[in-house]
Amino acid sequence: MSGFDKVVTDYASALQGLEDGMTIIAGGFGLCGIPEGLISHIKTMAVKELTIVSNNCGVDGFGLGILLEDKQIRKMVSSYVGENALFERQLLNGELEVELTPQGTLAEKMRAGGAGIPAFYTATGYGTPVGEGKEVKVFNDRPYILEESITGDFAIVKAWKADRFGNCVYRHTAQNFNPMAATAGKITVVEAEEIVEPGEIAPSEIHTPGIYVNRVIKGTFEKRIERRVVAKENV
Amino acid sequence: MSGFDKVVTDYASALQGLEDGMTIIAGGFGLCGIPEGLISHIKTMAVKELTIVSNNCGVDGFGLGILLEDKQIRKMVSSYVGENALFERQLLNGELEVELTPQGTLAEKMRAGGAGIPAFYTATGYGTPVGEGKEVKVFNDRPYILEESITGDFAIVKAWKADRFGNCVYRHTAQNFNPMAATAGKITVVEAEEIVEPGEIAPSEIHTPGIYVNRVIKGTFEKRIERRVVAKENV
Amino acid sequence: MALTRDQIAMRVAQEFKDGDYVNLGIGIPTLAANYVPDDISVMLQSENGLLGMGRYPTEAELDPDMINAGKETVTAITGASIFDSAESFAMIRGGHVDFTVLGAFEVDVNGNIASWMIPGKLVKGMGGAMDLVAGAKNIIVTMTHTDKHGNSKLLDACTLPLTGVNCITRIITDLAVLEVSDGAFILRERAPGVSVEEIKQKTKGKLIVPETVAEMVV
Amino acid sequence: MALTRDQIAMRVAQEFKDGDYVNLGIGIPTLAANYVPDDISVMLQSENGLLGMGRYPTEAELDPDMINAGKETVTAITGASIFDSAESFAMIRGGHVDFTVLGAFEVDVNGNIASWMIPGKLVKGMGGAMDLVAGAKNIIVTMTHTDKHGNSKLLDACTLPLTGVNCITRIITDLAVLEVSDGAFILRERAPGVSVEEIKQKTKGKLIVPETVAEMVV
Repeated sequence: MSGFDKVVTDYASALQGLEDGMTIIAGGFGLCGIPEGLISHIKTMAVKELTIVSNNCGVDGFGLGILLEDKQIRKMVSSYVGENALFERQLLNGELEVELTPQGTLAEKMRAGGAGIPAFYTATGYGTPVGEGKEVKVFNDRPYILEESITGDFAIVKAWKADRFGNCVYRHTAQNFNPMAATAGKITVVEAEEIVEPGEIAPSEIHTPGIYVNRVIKGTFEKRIERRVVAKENV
Repeated sequence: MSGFDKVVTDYASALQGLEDGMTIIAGGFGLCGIPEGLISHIKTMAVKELTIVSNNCGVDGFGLGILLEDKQIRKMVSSYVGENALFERQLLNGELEVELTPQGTLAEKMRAGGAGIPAFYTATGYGTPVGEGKEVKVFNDRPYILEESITGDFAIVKAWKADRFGNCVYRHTAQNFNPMAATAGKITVVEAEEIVEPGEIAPSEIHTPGIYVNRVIKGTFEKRIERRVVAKENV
Repeated sequence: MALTRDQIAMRVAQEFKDGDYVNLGIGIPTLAANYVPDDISVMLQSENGLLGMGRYPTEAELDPDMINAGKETVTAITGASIFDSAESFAMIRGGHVDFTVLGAFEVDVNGNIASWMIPGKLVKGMGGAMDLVAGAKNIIVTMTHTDKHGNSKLLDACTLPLTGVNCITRIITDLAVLEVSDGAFILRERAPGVSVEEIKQKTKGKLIVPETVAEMVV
Repeated sequence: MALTRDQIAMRVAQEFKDGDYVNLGIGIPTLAANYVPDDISVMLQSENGLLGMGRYPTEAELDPDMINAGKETVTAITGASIFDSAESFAMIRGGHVDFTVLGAFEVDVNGNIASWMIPGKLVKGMGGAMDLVAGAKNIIVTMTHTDKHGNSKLLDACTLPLTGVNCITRIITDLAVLEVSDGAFILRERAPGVSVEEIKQKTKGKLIVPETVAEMVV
């Protein structure tokens, strides 16, 4: 099955073809479940004018936040941003554009993009600034707005385990946006904590089937915690 | 967590509230992964004028086919039917109505119904009898048709293992339509091969989270094979 | 006297029924988890993809892959399920979550809510709030009755950009429990020691005061 | 001489590249799996929810929970994945399957296909065929060039209800390999011993015959 062996051993190969002006869909929620090594390599590549579709934009000095340092991001499509000072500054300067999208709509836009559904109706955002300029249609007496799907030139995904065929599982809540991101890239690159042989992940326990994945690379992860909260009392 | 214990011990409780004229969404593909005991009890209940949303309608004497014997089904929403003589006869007599729906559109309609998405665009069926009378919209130079979601008064689902909270896993390709069906019923009833305690299914391996499930019953399954094909040579 | 944050949370927790699936927003709503009556259980949904959210972890349990929607480290209860964000919002948007509790800047008599954006101030985003108010079967807004300048947050029409329309039916403030119905706030309960008169004064939107207004038990 | 069913399948298998994900319809398409060249691998998708479909089971392996889209008992290869029908058709509709091979009653010069319904006969349904022709990147139609009455199945316009429009680009029949492009069939290969003249005669839709037409190698 050599044609299905998707493992690459260096980040340059993992991100080959990524160019200025491209759209990248990134998995992760806050700093949880983010493809740390791929993000670092995008910084090294110094590609510019990127559109990044990701629920958040990291923090100062970590996660997607590091791509702000050399102004590599032109536009963010996110539900919640500005956890870092650099982001705010670039936004206020007009160096950075943000398209705020409700979190569930963002997840569904990625899924729809991967699933060949160009648009769907949702009640989320109707009557709010999010709904402005969007088509409205009433179903069962309730108004809904039409939301279009999202696809990317690249998708960058963080998995717990990936096999050589690209089958992935995610660990705990590091799953978040990763499975949808994986489906929505023209080229989908998975950075995994561990690479295993096909068959080691049971077929029905696979979260992302390998058909969505083009390249797999083993990463090492710092896994920085954004809000470390520990139980006050002994439990 | 007594409020989350969804296990019932008799089929009458499992299907309490099911009445004439209701819509039932049923999991299963052919005879694979069908809630055998729930279907049998629907026959016993003698409810009539049912609309059944299911990819297929069983065979003569097994699966949903048994609900044809006393003409309990008024309408089927399916992608492929007529594997049994009784079905054909009732269809030709006009005793039974069929709404043929492409298989992927059917799966997506159930998922959308459960996910609060009243309608979505798909290229499937455009320019065919399936697209007739449906709204058409062009995205990226390609025409798509608008398909509305489906929900049911009841959903009947076959799981491999279900825990008391209603968390389910499915076995092999008996998964098929069951996870979507589970999300789309006002009342979702799961018939499982085995009932386990909460925690026995790992959180990230759960296919259907218990929030979608109202009642769980332990069933016994014949698992009839529709097309038994065995390898000709020794392998 | 006006309720404390914990007292508001206590009153919120009285709304829950045994077996409810509940999504709690950041702040006062999160505190409600501490006051669920002993004889009932609710299961907490965290919109980043966790159903059955548990307490905060001990040092030993701390796991960067286990966080809640507020990005705090957290644990899962026995019987929890973990899933992706599309599935999480399918639950929310599809109306499978029984209760959503969240804060707000303003609520009006038509059940509109503004909670995410103050023009002129930096906007960080709506996160999952718009999905939650569009999807939950029951939404409870918790907030102080007035802002820090003493202006009512209960209005005839919200002035800030909306989070959702016609979706709020119940409000629990530091002064009162109110229902939103037919273009008015209906005063259902008052905080211990708070007069109907004070609530009238501090409610700018149309207020209906029934003959009897119970005192909250907190 | 016209190709046999197995020879058509052999020719189909020559289209595959190493690493292709392929969905094979019932009949001749399924046979193509037997003729995949030794030096390449393809992975079979079965639309009931299996990626990495294997051979038929032995008696010992027989499992009612393990079937293919034709409802036949089947096995999975090492490294297979199993998922629900929505995910399966997300793959198909989303264009992640590289090749779909399926049969047809008629194909026309605009790439329209009719394969599921003959008016007046009992209609059993389209199953996944409409999704497959709307979604796959490459679709190959396999069929006999003419029906049992000798009528061409390659037409200027399909007469039967359609399965999909403007979606077919390649047809492999018992007589020829044809491309569908710009409102015509382009003859690319002829079966061994079959003359261009015979193909012309048996093709009702507009046919373009290039100067050289290779003979198929099967």
